[in-house]
Amino acid sequence: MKTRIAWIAAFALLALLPGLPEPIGTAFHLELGAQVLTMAIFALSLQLLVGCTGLVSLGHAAYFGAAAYVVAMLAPQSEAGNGWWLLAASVGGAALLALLIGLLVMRTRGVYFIMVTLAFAQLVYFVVHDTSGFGGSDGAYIYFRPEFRLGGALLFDLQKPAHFYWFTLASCGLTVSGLGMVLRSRLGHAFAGIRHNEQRMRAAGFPTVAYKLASFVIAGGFAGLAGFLYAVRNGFVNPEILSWHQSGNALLMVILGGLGSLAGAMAGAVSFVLLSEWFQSLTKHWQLLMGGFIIGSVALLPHGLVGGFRALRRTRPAAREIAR
Amino acid sequence: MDLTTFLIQCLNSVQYGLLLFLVASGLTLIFGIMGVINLAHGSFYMVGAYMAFTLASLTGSFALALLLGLVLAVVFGYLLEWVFFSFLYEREHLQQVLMTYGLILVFEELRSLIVGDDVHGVAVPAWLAGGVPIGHDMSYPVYRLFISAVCLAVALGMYLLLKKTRLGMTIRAGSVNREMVQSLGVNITLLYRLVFAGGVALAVLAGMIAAPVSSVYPGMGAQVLIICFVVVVIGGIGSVKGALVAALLIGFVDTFGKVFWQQAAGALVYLLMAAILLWRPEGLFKPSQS
Amino acid sequence: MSFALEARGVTRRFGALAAVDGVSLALQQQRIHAVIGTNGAGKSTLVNLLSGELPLSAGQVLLHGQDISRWSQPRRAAAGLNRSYQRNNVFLPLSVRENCRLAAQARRPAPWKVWERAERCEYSNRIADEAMERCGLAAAGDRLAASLSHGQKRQLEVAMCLATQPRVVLLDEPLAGMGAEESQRMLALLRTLREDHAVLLIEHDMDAVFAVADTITVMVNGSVLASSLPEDVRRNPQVQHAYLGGEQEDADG
Amino acid sequence: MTRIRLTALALAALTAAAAHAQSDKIKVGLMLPYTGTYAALGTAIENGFKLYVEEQGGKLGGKTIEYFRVDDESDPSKAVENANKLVKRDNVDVLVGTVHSGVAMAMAKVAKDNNTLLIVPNAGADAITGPLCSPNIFRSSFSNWQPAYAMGLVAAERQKHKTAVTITWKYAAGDESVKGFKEGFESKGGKVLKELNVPFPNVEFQALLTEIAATKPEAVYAFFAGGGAVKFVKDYAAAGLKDKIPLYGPGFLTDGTLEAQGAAASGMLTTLHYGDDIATQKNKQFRLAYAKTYKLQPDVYAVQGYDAAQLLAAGIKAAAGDLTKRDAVVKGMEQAKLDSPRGAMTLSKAHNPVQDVYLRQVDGQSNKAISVAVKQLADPARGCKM
Repeated sequence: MKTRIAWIAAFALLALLPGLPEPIGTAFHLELGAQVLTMAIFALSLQLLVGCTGLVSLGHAAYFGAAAYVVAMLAPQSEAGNGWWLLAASVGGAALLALLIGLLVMRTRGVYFIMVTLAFAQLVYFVVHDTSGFGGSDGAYIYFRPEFRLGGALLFDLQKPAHFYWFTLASCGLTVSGLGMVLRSRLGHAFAGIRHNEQRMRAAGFPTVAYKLASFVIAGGFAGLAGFLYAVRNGFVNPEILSWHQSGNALLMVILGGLGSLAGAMAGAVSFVLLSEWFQSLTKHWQLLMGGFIIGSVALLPHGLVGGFRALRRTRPAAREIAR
Repeated sequence: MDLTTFLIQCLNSVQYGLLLFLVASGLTLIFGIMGVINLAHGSFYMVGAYMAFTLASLTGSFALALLLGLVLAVVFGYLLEWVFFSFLYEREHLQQVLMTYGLILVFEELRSLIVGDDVHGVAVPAWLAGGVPIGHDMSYPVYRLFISAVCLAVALGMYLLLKKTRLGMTIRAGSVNREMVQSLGVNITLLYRLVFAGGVALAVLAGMIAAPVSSVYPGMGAQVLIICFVVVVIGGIGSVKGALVAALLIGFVDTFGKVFWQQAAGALVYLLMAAILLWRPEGLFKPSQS
Repeated sequence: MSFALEARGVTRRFGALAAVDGVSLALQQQRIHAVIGTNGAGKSTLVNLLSGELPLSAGQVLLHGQDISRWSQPRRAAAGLNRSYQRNNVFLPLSVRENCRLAAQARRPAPWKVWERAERCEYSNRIADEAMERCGLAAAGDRLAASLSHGQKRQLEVAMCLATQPRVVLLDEPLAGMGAEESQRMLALLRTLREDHAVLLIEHDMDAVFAVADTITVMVNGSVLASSLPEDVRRNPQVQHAYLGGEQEDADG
Repeated sequence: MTRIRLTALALAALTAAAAHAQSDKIKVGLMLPYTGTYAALGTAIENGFKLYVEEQGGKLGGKTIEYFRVDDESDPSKAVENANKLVKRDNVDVLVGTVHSGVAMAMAKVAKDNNTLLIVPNAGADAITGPLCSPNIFRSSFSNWQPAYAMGLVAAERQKHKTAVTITWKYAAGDESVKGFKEGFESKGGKVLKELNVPFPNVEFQALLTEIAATKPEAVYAFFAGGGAVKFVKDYAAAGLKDKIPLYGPGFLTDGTLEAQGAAASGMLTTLHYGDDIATQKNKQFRLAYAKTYKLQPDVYAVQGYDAAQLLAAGIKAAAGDLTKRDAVVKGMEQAKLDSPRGAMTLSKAHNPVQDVYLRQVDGQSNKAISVAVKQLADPARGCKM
């Protein structure tokens, strides 16, 4: 219960950002906030797969990018598209792609699974990169941000940075509560069982391939949500959002933050994005600082930022280590 | 496509396959045998290429640059393992992924600081500069044949070392059960450090040997990284023979793919990997058959 | 009268070696059928074949008369054929109760009910508590499986097997590495199992086997040497020879 | 946790926002690649731009120039966010960038959405001054079509080739360049036998070199840049094709890469809107000033950066230093007659340079301009409805 209050408090504070006075509440910081939250959703979706089910995917950007491209291809060029329909189509499209690829990759294990997910993500990358219909290597535009109407009234005016920030924050809240609910449910406990000892889960009677596929599709869907938000915010999609670098970044955020916990994924995403922004503003050779930070965190924090943080205040033994 | 062109394309495939094996050989050792997921392998390859450029221009002779470069590489690998990797073996694989990603960023930036961002070339040594005339008034660069020879030598050397010598047996045993080998009185930490240094040296050697052909430019490391993992994984992790067969297979698929199916040439290698891993989820060869 | 579990000519080859060669045996409800044999006789392989972990090279496995030779392990487990493991194979980072609860959940997975919290699942918690009670782990519910003693882990293995509400139980050396007092408690448990299960017991501890088994099968080099009542097996010359190694044969060998 | 980090970053940006107050400064946002494969090009463009501003005494139209830099890492997936740093955080008056076409496309979108003045100093994507043309977007470099079309004419007319094969990476810039060459070559009776493509960024060319040898065209047109250009030219020579089938290409095949290519590039003919030894007073003076200031030899990218500054200066002068009068600035830049190191240059209706395209030959370490392939060539700006 304690952690739920912490989550609600954190999100309430974040909701205040647009209201803050000028130097902080500027349009740029709202865009930056939306960018960080979008990456957080992407990292959270991968955490369900890597940290909670033990399936390390190096191709998660395929679903992020697929959703973004669905929005780019379906959004009308002359006027704002219907938000609900585009959101459903992009998240559904990403989940469907995850189902198709998931069905194929579940036969492999361990490092081979990592490489097969990479292979399929690269296939999707080259299909998008080499077909002119998708805008080729230069990418494609989304001319108008979609609108979310409820009975004619405009629910969200995504043109305004504050509204868009709140929309992204709500999506992130939905992701955290949704994934939290799944992890606390029977399905989530089955994922944890598979992560710790898949052999024993099969011996108990769980069709583990079906469960792993469910985790793959749910993670793909939430990655699609992040892809949708990216496309709508930037109004521009490019094959590079499907590249293995994007998948690698998501994996790094999850490892950096700490495997297994949603807070870890959030912390990993926030620190990865904000630190690279901050280091870039300091020096031209910012990658040296970023590399140093990453190496330092591996050496000093074996369980990631949040894992390490938890270790510091280890008051009582983590009786039940089920991902909170 | 007449017969001559077909034969030349086959030669191209074999040559590209052997080059791929050489570039991936360091990874076969560090990732395949030692089980360390080393994303910084591309950076070592880049270090090799830049080392060939700087040493060749300093010493004036390519051969001398190679020798000097190899010695430096072993020392470089030894120190790297000691500082960054010695405490990672017990850790989860993903911690190695994070560490080596950090190393990529550091090496990329150090290269930019030390050598700058320009594109450089390394001259082919005079005695290897000629070309052998083959069909269609084309000529095949002698240096590429030299590279293929080096690749075969490395492949044979690795195969014999790992399969036929006691040291090789100890290394393979160490990768399967590190504690057991330690309890048998083998100084496994030193052995691992040497094997890691050997892996780094192989990657640097590949960079130096390929430099005259590949030329030396920023970001060259990232381009070879993925294909090296594909080679090691398709071949079967831990199998040297597998890596060689996989490299040749990719050589043929890539070469003939570019000629016959340009539209999908980029995706062919990944189509191949996906197909193989779905057919044999553990790669072509088991380590025991290596 | 169809048997609870029946193996007909069950065979498994690894290349040329037939680890299990044409083994036929039957389990009846409310009966403990023990399988004994020296190391490498193929006992564990047999359990892996019956539980579905290893595919058959030849032969048939029937559960209550139904041919399950092609079924996957999860499908067999869901049909009530469950096993425990010789080497501890539990969820070490999870608590003892969660280990048992997860095993119990396998029979009523209801994965689509994501809004319900697993901890509040009445069915799985009740079954888990029962299983822990039977195996003497009731007090250790909140402890992490990793922190248990070796004996307690063996008890947890059996508890998780029971938690899946099986009808046929395959126990792979449940007494291995147990102290005398813990062994006695395990034997008492085995006797209670007989009331509502068919039990296949793989064991080395001869006293335990002869104390609880209704029928005994002796395996040597992957095939059945003898299979009958405990007293007949004890007096069977071939069994003694296989176990104790005949002196005469070595003398004139 | 996250809130603290966001406010910390905000304070760092505080100082930048305050500087906006004085109005006698013009804020120029440089979004260029400072890391990755195009790092050298990014630096050259910035040097060229700053050189012109230094030559005017650090002021354009009486206003001092304040620079804001962002490293775009040639990564299109972060391009919109990077551009917003300059447009929304630093509130720059003019955005200058970039090299990579994908990133430039994103910058064009941000510029159109925020009505910010954008000067593209390199990316040659035809779309930027084609379907995406708009009053506030200018280009000081070229469209992929221009050098390629010129080489098509040269190959057919001057070199009298009847057949040719084209080869490039499979990406937008490559496709556009090959299309431009084919248009020029076939308009003068030439015939492109085959269009060969290599997946980007693959650099293994042997298979297609063999294909070229088998097809036996009279000429080969190749479009590559950076490391790919170096390797292709060296592989082409190593395969013994250099003397049998002449290799042509846009200037990027040999610009800034001659030191690495060595003898493999000697004698090669390329077309580009710049040549190292253009015998104009402006070019000599530019090369001297550049070499003195940066201890480097300037290349076409430095010229394009230099001209981006000239173009901006023309706009500022026309609006008498007041950038809020956007129409005056735009008209000033549209009618600018630049005395560029590449020669006289004006802007087409779609804001793309109308310039002489030189035929150059590689002689030792420099591309000697031996003649003008096409005089004042304008990009057709297909699809631009401005």
